[in-house]
Amino acid sequence: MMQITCPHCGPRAQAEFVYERTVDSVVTLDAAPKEAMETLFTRTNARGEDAEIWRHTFGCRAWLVMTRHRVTNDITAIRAIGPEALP
Amino acid sequence: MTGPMITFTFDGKTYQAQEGDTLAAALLRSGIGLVGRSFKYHRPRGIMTAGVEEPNALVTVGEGGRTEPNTRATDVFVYEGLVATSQNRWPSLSFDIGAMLGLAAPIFSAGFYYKTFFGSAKRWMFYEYFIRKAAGLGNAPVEADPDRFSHRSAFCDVLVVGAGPAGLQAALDAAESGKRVILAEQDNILGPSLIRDPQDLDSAWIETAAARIRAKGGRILLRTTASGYWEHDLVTLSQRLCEPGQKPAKGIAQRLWHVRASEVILATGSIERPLAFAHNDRPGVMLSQAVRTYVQRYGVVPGKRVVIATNNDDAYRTAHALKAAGADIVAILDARPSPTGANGGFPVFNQALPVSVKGARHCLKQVSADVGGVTKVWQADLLAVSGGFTPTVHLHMQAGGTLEWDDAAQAFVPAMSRQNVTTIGGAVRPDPIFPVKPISNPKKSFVDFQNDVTLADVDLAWAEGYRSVEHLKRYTTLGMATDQGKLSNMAALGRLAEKQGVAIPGAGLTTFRPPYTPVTMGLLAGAGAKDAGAHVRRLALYDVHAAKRPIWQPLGYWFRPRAYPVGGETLAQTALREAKAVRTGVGMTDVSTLAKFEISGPDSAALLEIICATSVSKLAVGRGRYTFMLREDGFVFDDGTVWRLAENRYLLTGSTGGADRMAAHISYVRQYLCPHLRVSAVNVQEHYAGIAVAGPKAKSVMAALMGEEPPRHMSTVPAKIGGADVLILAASYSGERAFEIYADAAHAAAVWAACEAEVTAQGGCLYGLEAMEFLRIEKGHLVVGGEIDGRMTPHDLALGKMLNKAGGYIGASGLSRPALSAPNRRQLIGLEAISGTIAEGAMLITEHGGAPLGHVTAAAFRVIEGGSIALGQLEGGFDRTGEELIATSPTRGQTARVRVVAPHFYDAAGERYRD
Amino acid sequence: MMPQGNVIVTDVTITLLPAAPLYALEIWSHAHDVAKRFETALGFALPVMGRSAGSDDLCLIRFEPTVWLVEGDVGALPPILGEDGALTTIGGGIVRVRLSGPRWRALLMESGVFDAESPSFASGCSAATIIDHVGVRLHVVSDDVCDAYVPRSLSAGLVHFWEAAAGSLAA
Amino acid sequence: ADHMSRYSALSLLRGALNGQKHWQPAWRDPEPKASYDIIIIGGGGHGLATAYYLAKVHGLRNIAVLEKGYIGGGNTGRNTTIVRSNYRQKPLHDLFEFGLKMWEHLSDELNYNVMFSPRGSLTLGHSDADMTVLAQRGDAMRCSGIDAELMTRDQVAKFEPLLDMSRDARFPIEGAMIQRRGGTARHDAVAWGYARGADSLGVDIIQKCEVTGFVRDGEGGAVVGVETSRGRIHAGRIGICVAGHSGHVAGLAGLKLPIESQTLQAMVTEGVKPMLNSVIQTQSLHCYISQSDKGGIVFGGDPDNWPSYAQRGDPMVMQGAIAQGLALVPALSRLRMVRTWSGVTDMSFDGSPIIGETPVRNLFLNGGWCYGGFKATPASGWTYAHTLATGKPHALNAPFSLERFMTGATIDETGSGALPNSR
Ligand SMILES: Cc1cc2nc3c(=O)[nH]c(=O)nc-3n(C[C@H](O)[C@H](O)[C@H](O)COP(=O)(O)OP(=O)(O)OC[C@H]3O[C@@H](n4cnc5c(N)ncnc54)[C@H](O)[C@@H]3O)c2cc1C
Ligand SMILES: NC(=O)c1ccc[n+]([C@@H]2O[C@H](COP(=O)([O-])OP(=O)(O)OC[C@H]3O[C@@H](n4cnc5c(N)ncnc54)[C@H](O)[C@@H]3O)[C@@H](O)[C@H]2O)c1
Ligand SMILES: Cc1cc2nc3c(=O)[nH]c(=O)nc-3n(C[C@H](O)[C@H](O)[C@H](O)COP(=O)(O)O)c2cc1C
Ligand SMILES: [Zn+2]
Repeated sequence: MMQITCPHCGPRAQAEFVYERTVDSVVTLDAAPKEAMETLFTRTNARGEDAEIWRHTFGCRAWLVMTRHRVTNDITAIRAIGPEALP
Repeated sequence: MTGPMITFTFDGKTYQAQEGDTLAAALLRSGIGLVGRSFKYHRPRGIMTAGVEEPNALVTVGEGGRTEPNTRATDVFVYEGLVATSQNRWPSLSFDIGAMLGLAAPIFSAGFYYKTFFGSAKRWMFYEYFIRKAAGLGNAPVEADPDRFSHRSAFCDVLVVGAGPAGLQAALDAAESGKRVILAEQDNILGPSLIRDPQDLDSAWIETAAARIRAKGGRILLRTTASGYWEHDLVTLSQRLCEPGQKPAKGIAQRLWHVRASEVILATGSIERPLAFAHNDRPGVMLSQAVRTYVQRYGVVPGKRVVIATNNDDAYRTAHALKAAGADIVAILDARPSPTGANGGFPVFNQALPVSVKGARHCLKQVSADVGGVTKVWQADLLAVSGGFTPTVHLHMQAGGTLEWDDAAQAFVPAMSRQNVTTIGGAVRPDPIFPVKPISNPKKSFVDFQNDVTLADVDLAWAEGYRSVEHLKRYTTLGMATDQGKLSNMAALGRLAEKQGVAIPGAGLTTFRPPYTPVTMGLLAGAGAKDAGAHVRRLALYDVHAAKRPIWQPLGYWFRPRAYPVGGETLAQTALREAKAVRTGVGMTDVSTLAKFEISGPDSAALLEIICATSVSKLAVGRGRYTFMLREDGFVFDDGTVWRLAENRYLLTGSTGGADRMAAHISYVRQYLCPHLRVSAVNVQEHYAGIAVAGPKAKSVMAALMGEEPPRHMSTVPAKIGGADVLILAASYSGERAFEIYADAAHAAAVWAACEAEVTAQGGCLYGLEAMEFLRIEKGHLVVGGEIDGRMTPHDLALGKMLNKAGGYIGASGLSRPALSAPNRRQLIGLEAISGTIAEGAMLITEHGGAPLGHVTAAAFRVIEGGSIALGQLEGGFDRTGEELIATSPTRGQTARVRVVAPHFYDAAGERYRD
Repeated sequence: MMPQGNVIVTDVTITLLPAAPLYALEIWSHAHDVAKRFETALGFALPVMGRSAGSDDLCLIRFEPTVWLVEGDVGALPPILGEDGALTTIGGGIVRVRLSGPRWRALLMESGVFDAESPSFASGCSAATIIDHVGVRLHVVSDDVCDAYVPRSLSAGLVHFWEAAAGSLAA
Repeated sequence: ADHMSRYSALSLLRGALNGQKHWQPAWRDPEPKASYDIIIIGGGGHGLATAYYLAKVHGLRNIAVLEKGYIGGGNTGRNTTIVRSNYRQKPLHDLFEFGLKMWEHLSDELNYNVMFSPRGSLTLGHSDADMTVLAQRGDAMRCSGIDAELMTRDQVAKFEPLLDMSRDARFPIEGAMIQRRGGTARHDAVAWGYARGADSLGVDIIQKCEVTGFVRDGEGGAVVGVETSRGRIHAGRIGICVAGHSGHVAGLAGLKLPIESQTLQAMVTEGVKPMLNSVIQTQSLHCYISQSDKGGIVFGGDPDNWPSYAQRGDPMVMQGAIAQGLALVPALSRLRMVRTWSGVTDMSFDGSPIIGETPVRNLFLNGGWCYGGFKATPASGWTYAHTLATGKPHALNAPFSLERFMTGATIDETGSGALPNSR
């Protein structure tokens, strides 16, 4: 169980978070059909660092993007996503 | 050390132990040498160690649901009434038929089972039956566990594992510098090694140190083993609150700590190694430090005539301790070439290695050694061995660390750490030793005692090509027993390296994995063992329903009333009665669990048109509409209704089972994909309790409740019922004129009561999910998990016409893939039985033995006329109306001849919704 | 039988608070302007993440970046929000459970993953977390009292768990 | 290469008499050649079986299996060994049933006892709804000639007496579906048996040989070889067969796959005398339990639901699976977990495998087995060998093409859609 530093809540146990998908697999609303399906159905699936989308589902419910190494679990960057919020 | 005496039993006989004894100490005190039988050859085994590394002395402790098989006698402290039983023997420990297997040992070499027992699978199962009976060790309990287990989290600045001198000092230093400290020690006392070797440090120091740690707010946990090192410095500690088999004082037998530490200090010391020689597994061969522990800590002297075999200085301390306790040291076999000055007046032989021992089942009699090429023999009842020290690096390695080779100690010590962990004390500075190579008969020289792996097995694996250390492990089962190779791995590695012609580090290591010592499954399960970790989700109106004793139906984690039987009715009878009431009069049911989202803000419609595949924006205030949602891959994943409550406020409903999935989906779309939208999407599933009132009389019930004309079909109004504010949605799932009443769940009981009174007054009744199924199937309404099974497109479900022409909804791209509009897809159809009763889930075939063209998604009976009907999915189904098929369920022996019809059996035109 | 004169120390007392109207206040645009309007109108600032603010009449607890949980009289809020946010009633879905007594922090560590024992989790602090598989929101009312906001459907299960755990905290 | 001595009871006796002196290495340890007709990347069960059938069925001899570590050290060596063919979707049950039939004779075929033990694959139902789903699955199987039976509560209670049959259990047991021909096998033996068989037919099994790149015939052209930690090796056709590392290895050829690698854990208890008769699975929960021949209770659950190549599991996920298992079999409570480990699984985006061509000429893919490919080992090897030898899919693996994701012809057993942790 990792410890993830939520940009809103600070360091929290991974049990509070849910993984969504990688940043490179976000199908934007304006994507053309073929591009959309390629995005949805293929993954770099890096054996190293990748940018992932997680949600602090059982905490502040906000979404975040974190760069994590899939072997060491080192989290090198983490940022908030979503509507602008007050501090 | 003298405490009060307590009694325990071993194999039915009563013995005395001194308070503070481990079971092993108590058995030795009582002169018991034979404690168990080995896994494969059933060889007699005694007590070899005084710690968690014990491979041999495994017994079953406790009775009934508290029975703990395979308990190390060295790792259970005797309590009054402890019941211990030996294992893996029949009929008795001293006369064990299974020991005959030992005679056939030459056949049962490593991996023998891969090379024989050929023939059919059934034939293997015949042999396997006997193999399985012979394998295993203790017997598992058959009762449920009467005790509870707790999971507790803790956070600290410094976690120190091991309360030896190194760990105690580190914990003290950290506590005194103002840090939050946790100190965990697997033993039941602090500084056990200091009790074993009192000359090292004043034992009063232990108490002072502990008191100072506690005074600074530090937490000291005894009988607590750090068993797993996980990601980001999370360490799990298993704490025993009572001994194996013992009844806990407060109902909790053990506690599992999840400790997140900023820094972890491992002061886990080292484990002494045995030596390899013939019959080195016999009772009476013990580790040197263990012998010393029994003498110094427990006041038990495990032998009177003792030979000591060593390759280092530490064993001389054992000689002194034994001598002081009155034992006779007949020889010290020191592998080193010449005296080291530790001699202490004992009969020391240099260049001396034990070659074999002899003894009876329960004791040792004779030790033979090679002394500089000459064989010498001693009569002795105890052989204490020390082959050096293996640092306890398990946790360091679990944390992703690396090791380096310490040549002087012939041991691996911690090198790099991947996490925030350091190892200190004996685990980084093991005593130097003199490396020795075994010279004994490899077939009788054990490396893995519990799994009966000998040097010869290592040699055989090598010869057969199982040469990587991992293949060696798996082919011979070395290191796979309950001790996980704590004693065996180094000996085997040495042998393997020799074969490979490399130094030990070149041979590689197997992976260290949690747990450090075995952990009780009930402890890992925690409170979840009772409810599978899944609390029941209880309806807001639970009490109201429970009072009526309905038949409950699980749905996800919810339980909902399935039917309300009266007077001994069966489920089927009840459901039919309830459904008829709805068709002919009025019924009411609880629909609280439906997914519900309140969406407000100027961009509400924009958000909804992304989530829903139907058009929403033209919905007038006060009106509602059926809708469905697609996954990104274009398949339908949920359906429901959408209502415009106010200019900028909507309510979206969906299925119960899909509620959590939908909540995540909406959040993703709103927060991630569309952060710019001016909208608030709030999950109000649990805020609103919902009551559906349905039937031809529903309107008059509602009129009575509201005191005004109820809204027309697919309209919504706020109202007051039973004194509470409610929202009324005129929607129907049953096919009758119907209303859903939503009320604040905290006040819903009053609303329910008012509704029930009126429904009853108008001759209606409650109905449950089973009746609801009948009604909706007959009407041809869909259900998520049935017709909507995650593999159907809107077209397959005949919903294509409702798709938002403007596009822009999620799933449009996926839906455009060719296979989603291929001919002959499975499509929604209705079925009516020509003969027989249609089974839900049955396969649809054209002839017996034919391949299924589809299946029955839901089956029911026509509510009023009777007759078996169903909904289904059928290849090219839209074009098959009128065809006759067979609905077959071979698993239930149920077959019906059916006709394909349109998927609505009741009021296809929707006349009944009109006022 | 307890000998005379002994004090029975209950580690934690678990009380269900009466149902109360609760609201989700969400701001979707011009958050800083709304915050200013809010402070001007009500005399205190919208609380930051992890904190609560207000009085017995109107208390806002912040668990989410854009959403505040509001307890009390919300009459003043709609004009402050204007077109920049909305209030949604959610109270029916939440059961408020009061944990009081010296060991409420220890109780929250049972099958929990959040550091409720941290001294910085003090009066006026809030946090959402998961306890025994249930999403729970916590609000520290005082040194001796913490309120938990629990999903209604799971409240019976969680309270049952807490009652059992409270009895053996010291084990 | 006939260095292989046959295994039999007699050969064991001979070993007992001659001090185990006559045994030969089960496989050679050859140096890689400069070039092979076919190279298989990955020495797991699937790769080794593929090589075996290429040699045995298609008569090819110039084949190498390249394994970065030790053979069988991937998911083959760390799985819960459940073998069954009880899938609902036809392409799946046809493929797995083909494999199951091969399991029934595999020990003889390989002259290596893989200990396939058809003790029954039991799937518990916890509600009438579960029982209907199970019946539907069983009916689909039966219509394809595959065995499946429903069991009543009483039958289940008799069959597995330690299950908690109480009515007030959190997940009461209402019945079960059983596939009696399902069971378990000895994981390592499968890799070793295929390796020994392939080696004896001349296949080079090259361990400690990691593929680090592809040699292309021009930019974006066909693959003509691989770069490895032991040098460049040329090949006519190349088959990727690396399970959890599919994404990584395909990435070396510039491909992105509909696969995400996740950790799946397993654990085993200390050995006890026989207590469980079958392989216990459940329709509503996420754990599966069986007892190994050594007596350990082998436990598995759902994957850790996020990408990982770490081969280390999450304790909370493991505890969750154990809680479920104990809710079903309370008598497991006082056993002790002796080891927990994990594998890197290749989670595909419809939950079904991929066996076939890739967009790169001469490069083939076998992957996406998620947590269920062990049971397919013989069938996977057979069909992949066919595909590699002929350049075309076998009828059984034709539906499992890589294009299916773009065309929409996905094979979605659970109907949960496009992401491994789909909503
Ligand atoms: C915990 C767990 C439980 C499971 N339980 C079951 C079950 O009960 N039943 C079931 O049917 N399935 C189960 N599975 C799935 C099953 O184990 C796999 O699907 C199957 O074993 C895969 O076999 P394979 O040969 O394709 O892969 P593997 O055995 O993983 O072999 C792939 C090999 O490729 C090697 N490799 C990787 N990269 C390279 C490279 N660049 N160069 C050279 N070699 C490389 C790896 O080292 C590895 O040895 C389980 C999996 C796990 C992890
Ligand atoms: N001859 C000797 O080896 C010897 C004897 C006594 C003391 N010493 C000196 O003392 C030092 C050794 O002291 P130390 O403190 O490093 O070792 P130690 O052996 O005194 O203490 C290690 C402690 O860690 C505990 N432990 C191990 N793994 C654990 C786990 N996973 N969870 C909980 N507890 C665990 C053990 O029960 C033990 O009490 C050395 O520096 C040595 O010079 C040496
Ligand atoms: C079916 C099965 C049963 C196992 N039984 C045991 C066992 O009894 N004892 C043991 O130590 N390991 C056992 N293991 C686990 C292995 O020791 C090892 O952890 C696993 O193969 C993964 O390899 P790794 O830990 O080296 O990464 C078993 C593994 C499997 C797949
Ligand atoms: Zn957060």
